[in-house]
Amino acid sequence: MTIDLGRGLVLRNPVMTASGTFGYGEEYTDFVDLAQLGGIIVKGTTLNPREGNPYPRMAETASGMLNCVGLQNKGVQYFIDTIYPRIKDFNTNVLLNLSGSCLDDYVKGAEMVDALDKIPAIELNVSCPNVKQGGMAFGVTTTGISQVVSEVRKVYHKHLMVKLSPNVTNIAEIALAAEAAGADSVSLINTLMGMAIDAEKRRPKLSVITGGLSGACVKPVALRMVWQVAKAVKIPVVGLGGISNATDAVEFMLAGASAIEIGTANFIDPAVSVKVAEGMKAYCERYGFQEITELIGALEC
Amino acid sequence: MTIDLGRGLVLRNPVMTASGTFGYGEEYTDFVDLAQLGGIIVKGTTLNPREGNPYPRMAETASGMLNCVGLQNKGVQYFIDTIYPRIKDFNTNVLLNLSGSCLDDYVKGAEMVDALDKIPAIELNVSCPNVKQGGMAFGVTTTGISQVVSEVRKVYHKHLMVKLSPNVTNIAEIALAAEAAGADSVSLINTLMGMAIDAEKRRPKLSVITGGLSGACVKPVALRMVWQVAKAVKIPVVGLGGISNATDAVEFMLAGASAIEIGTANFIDPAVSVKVAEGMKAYCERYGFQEITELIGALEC
Amino acid sequence: MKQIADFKLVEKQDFGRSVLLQLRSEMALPDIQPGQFVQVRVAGSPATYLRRPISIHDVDAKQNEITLLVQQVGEGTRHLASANKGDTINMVLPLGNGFSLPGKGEKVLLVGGGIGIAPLYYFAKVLNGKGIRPTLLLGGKSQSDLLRLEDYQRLGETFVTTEDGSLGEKGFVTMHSVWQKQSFDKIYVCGPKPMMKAVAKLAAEKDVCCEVSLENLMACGLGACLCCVEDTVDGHVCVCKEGPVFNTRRLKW
Amino acid sequence: MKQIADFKLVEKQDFGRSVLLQLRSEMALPDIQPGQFVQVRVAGSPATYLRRPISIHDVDAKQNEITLLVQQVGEGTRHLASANKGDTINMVLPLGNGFSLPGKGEKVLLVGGGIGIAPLYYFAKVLNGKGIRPTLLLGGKSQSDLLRLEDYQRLGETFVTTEDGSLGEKGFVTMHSVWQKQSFDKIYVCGPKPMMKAVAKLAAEKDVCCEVSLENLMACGLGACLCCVEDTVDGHVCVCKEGPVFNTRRLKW
Ligand SMILES: Cc1cc2nc3c(=O)[nH]c(=O)nc-3n(C[C@H](O)[C@H](O)[C@H](O)COP(=O)(O)OP(=O)(O)OC[C@H]3O[C@@H](n4cnc5c(N)ncnc54)[C@H](O)[C@@H]3O)c2cc1C
Ligand SMILES: Cc1cc2nc3c(=O)[nH]c(=O)nc-3n(C[C@H](O)[C@H](O)[C@H](O)COP(=O)(O)OP(=O)(O)OC[C@H]3O[C@@H](n4cnc5c(N)ncnc54)[C@H](O)[C@@H]3O)c2cc1C
Ligand SMILES: Cc1cc2nc3c(=O)[nH]c(=O)nc-3n(C[C@H](O)[C@H](O)[C@H](O)COP(=O)(O)O)c2cc1C
Ligand SMILES: Cc1cc2nc3c(=O)[nH]c(=O)nc-3n(C[C@H](O)[C@H](O)[C@H](O)COP(=O)(O)O)c2cc1C
Ligand code: FES
Ligand code: FES
Repeated sequence: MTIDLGRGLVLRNPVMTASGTFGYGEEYTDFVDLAQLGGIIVKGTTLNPREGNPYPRMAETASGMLNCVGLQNKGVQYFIDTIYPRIKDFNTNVLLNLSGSCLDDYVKGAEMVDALDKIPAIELNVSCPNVKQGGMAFGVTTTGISQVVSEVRKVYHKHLMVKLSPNVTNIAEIALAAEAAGADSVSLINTLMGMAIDAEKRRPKLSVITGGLSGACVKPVALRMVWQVAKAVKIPVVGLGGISNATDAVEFMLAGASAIEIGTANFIDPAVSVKVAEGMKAYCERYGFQEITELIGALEC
Repeated sequence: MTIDLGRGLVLRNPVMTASGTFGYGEEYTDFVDLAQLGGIIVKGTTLNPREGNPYPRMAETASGMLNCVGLQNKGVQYFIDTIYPRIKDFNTNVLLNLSGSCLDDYVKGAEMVDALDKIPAIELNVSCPNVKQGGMAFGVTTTGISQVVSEVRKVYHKHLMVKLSPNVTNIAEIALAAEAAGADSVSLINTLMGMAIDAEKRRPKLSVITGGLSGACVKPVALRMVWQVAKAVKIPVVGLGGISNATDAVEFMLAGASAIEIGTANFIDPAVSVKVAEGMKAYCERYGFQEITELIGALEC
Repeated sequence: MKQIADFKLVEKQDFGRSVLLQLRSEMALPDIQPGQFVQVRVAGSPATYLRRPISIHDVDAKQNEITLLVQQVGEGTRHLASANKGDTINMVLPLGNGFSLPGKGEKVLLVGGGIGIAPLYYFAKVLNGKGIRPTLLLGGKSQSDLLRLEDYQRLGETFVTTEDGSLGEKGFVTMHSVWQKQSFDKIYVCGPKPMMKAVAKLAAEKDVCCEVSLENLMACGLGACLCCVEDTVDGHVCVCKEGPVFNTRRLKW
Repeated sequence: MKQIADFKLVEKQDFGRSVLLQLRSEMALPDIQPGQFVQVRVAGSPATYLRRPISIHDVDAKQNEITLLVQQVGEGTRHLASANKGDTINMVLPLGNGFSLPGKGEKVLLVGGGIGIAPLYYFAKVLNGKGIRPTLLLGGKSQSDLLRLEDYQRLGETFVTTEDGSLGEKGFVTMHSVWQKQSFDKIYVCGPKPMMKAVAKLAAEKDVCCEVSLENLMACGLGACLCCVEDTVDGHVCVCKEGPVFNTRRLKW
């Protein structure tokens, strides 16, 4: 089931957990043996601490949810001092999801994370739709993404995964720009920008009006984008967006993903990630695939 | 409940049925008294007949569906000769949804429809994602939309509603371009581009691989875009995307829509459109709104 | 005239993978032709956003009752099969066009495969009412696929094939000896597409008029969405509206 | 240690708008503190994508049983309330931190409003087990909101207010005469936010330590998503993990 994503990032199976939905992994150890996962991606982290957005931060939608957490976190230094020592010896890949509100934040943060032995990769979040200048500006234009990826590339020497925003006209173009600027892989999709209204109160359901849509409802859009990007780029693609079971995960692999992430589904079944890994293995056995890599892009069109 | 959308398009209530989901109205007369609706928007029509895409054309998704009908229709002339006489005396507004694969098709089609007394408006579909060059190119750039809207404006003298694609980075920008080019109103959203895969067969579920996502799952995205566009433009906004009941419809009005359309929900409950109209009226009575127009943009942020 | 109506599940018979659902309406039933279908709303099944098309298996107009024969293949049909007596099930009906009635004295063969036998029951009953006793040829993978066999036998001479030979002749319906022994003026088929195509071919060879009932994926069921199209000599036509029953001459098979 | 477990509905009591669900697990229950909650999966409810947080109303460790008191407010709780005996309900438990136990000999008041009385039942029972008989002050809109009143009365002296005066003193809990007549060392509150704020204010005036149980909207229930935060003197903290019970001194109310 091994997947080599390049530049030292090797997963024992294609299943990772998505940033912001799995805490620091510690929240799930009663339900999940982390050694059964390809990796976990910890909470979105920024150079400086952030209090995030006011409550309420979530609203349920048809087969999904909106959130506007707004990157609440205690900053990279706190992560290094307090959290890293607790989680660095997890028997799985621990990736850090790095976000920023200006170029400098990204570069300084990446530099600091580069020094952490047990973090094999950064997932660069250029796509969080919840924060003013929360990277969104970088993620939606080719020039923006080129700039932030190439600057981070200069200081970060391990695997650099760039997480793409789906809120764009042409996702393949953005992915190509990330690749050209030195990304080792791209992951997609982050949340779709959405909104919810309480008709009785005539108020938005979220404190900051709009938020990010995730969960099963976004799967068709995510799958389409993964397929478009995988056709366009040569670097590995990590697929996510609404994956709730092994069949969903296989679909993303067939569309061209080399690995997948599970997000919102962790809330519904805290043990879903290991079940997906097991189910993907069973799928391969059922259809006689020797290696999980045989699934990648195996869609017959 | 009357809504005046300008340039002669007056609806007796804000509820219309969305193009491609209500046939020519005739398919629903056993369930719906058309006189209870603000209007119906007939199937996407192109200058020349189109066979559409091969079967299979639809796939169910979480709280939604994908379709790739691909604008199957018998062309504007057939509409004029055969369908128009049958439906022109419906006691409601009958709008024609006009699509094209090149500028000329739009202009010629609009010219022909301009001559039809009982069609008070065209909904210009610049956003169908299913056809090679099927308008997608016009709908996703400001220059594309400016061009097609201003050319059609020259020959079309009644209400020109422009239907926007959600598959763009900045929907407000596109709407502003449509407004500047002479649109009388904008309607949004058309379908989100998506994809579905049959993991067992390792094949796409749709004949042309990708299709348009609609239904309850897209509501949060649609609501957000209506809100963004309503803040940006001065012309009326017609909101749609996942509306399944009166509460949903009220939410779109609060976000800034002057009228709404109901699409996929017609498949689930063929009588839903009149129920929504009744429910909106009941909402106004419950909260003491004298005019339905008081709801437009009444969201308290 | 089509209607949307709530039905109450008054009787349910379990056949393992399939169930028979007897449903009663408060409203008077509209006129129903054999071969027409309903669109069922599967409430409480999150994966089932759209209605499900199901053939009308039997009609009792006096009791306002409709019977469906449903095979469990996915979440929607599984959920339907788990309905309890007394549950309410919403349906839109009747949809599509039924089988065309044979002429006086014509010899009629009804061929059903798997769950495709469903619409043939009501059709055979209506034929009986018109004084026509059809011949039935029903096929399945094995014995357990042949539901309500005795009831079908009452409506006409009934032949059976099973792929594993557990009942009737072993093999596919097209291999049954009845084709050698008898000839027919009209053949009506419902079942898996490959089976319908094989029967259609046989019928064409024998120059016999053949109607098939298609099961294309549907969204609206009303001819509004154009999702369910079949390629015909007249181009793409809606199976839900112009079908589900088609004369095979019209199809581009 | 938290677990995900299937429970069987073994007993159900209907109180109109609310229901009591007695649920039994095959697995041994983990240790449960009063004030902790479960995340319930509402299967077969299309509008209910996420789990629903519900307080633990009672525990019978010997029988592996947990009781929930659920008020129907939306589709999820309506669906839960319509569960039948024998149905399987999946829960993640136990979540959050419970009420802090009072010191020896401390005089304790439990204040519950509406469905907020739910967690106080198990809390009062545990207190009884420790030899503490709490005073209870329960409020509702009217008599029918005061569920299981006799059971509560068995666990401690119980006072009642109703807004319409149909039972106990008329008005809100903060207006009850017991506040004039008795004094307490510790006050625990669960109910609608305005009511909790009013009690917290009263407690602060009297300089009495006060704990409240918050019901912020939740997604994960595990401290992973940061959706359920409350503003505290330490910034935004997760109600599901650091709460749901908070000492009011910590809150920015
Ligand atoms: C006119 C018509 C009449 C029908 N009559 C009957 C009947 O009398 N009894 C009966 O049991 N079934 C009948 N069907 C088929 C029935 O509609 C499907 O089995 C059902 O929709 C599947 O729903 P599901 O949620 O259980 O499965 P899904 O989860 O939607 O699908 C499960 C699997 O079944 C396949 N499938 C789904 N729908 C169809 C279909 N329409 N045709 C072929 N494959 C399909 C899917 O591709 C998938 O592989 C009829 C279909 C049509 C169009
Ligand atoms: C820690 C905790 C313990 C709880 N204990 C209980 C309990 O013991 N018994 C009980 O009946 N309920 C309890 N609740 C509240 C319960 O979780 C909600 O009523 C339920 O989630 C509503 O789901 P629904 O699908 O029925 O309603 P929805 O359709 O989701 O919502 C209906 C309405 O209720 C509001 N609502 C939803 N969730 C909450 C919430 N958490 N707080 C306030 N308003 C809400 C919505 O905004 C909406 O207006 C508890 C909540 C928390 C966080
Ligand atoms: C509550 C919540 C918080 C999230 N926080 C982050 C974050 O900090 N950084 C990030 O890159 N993505 C974040 N995401 C996005 C997810 O990682 C993922 O891209 C998205 O939810 C789509 O996947 P899903 O549908 O499987 O959840 C968050 C999502 C949710 C639901
Ligand atoms: C089967 C189908 C066919 C459609 N055909 C058209 C069309 O011809 N022209 C058009 O502008 N939109 C078309 N649409 C898009 C709808 O009009 C509508 O914009 C979209 O479905 C979102 O609304 P909904 O979620 O309420 O369905 C079609 C949608 C569906 C589901
Ligand atoms: S299912 Fe919509 S046209 Fe046939
Ligand atoms: S609900 Fe996710 S952190 Fe509390």
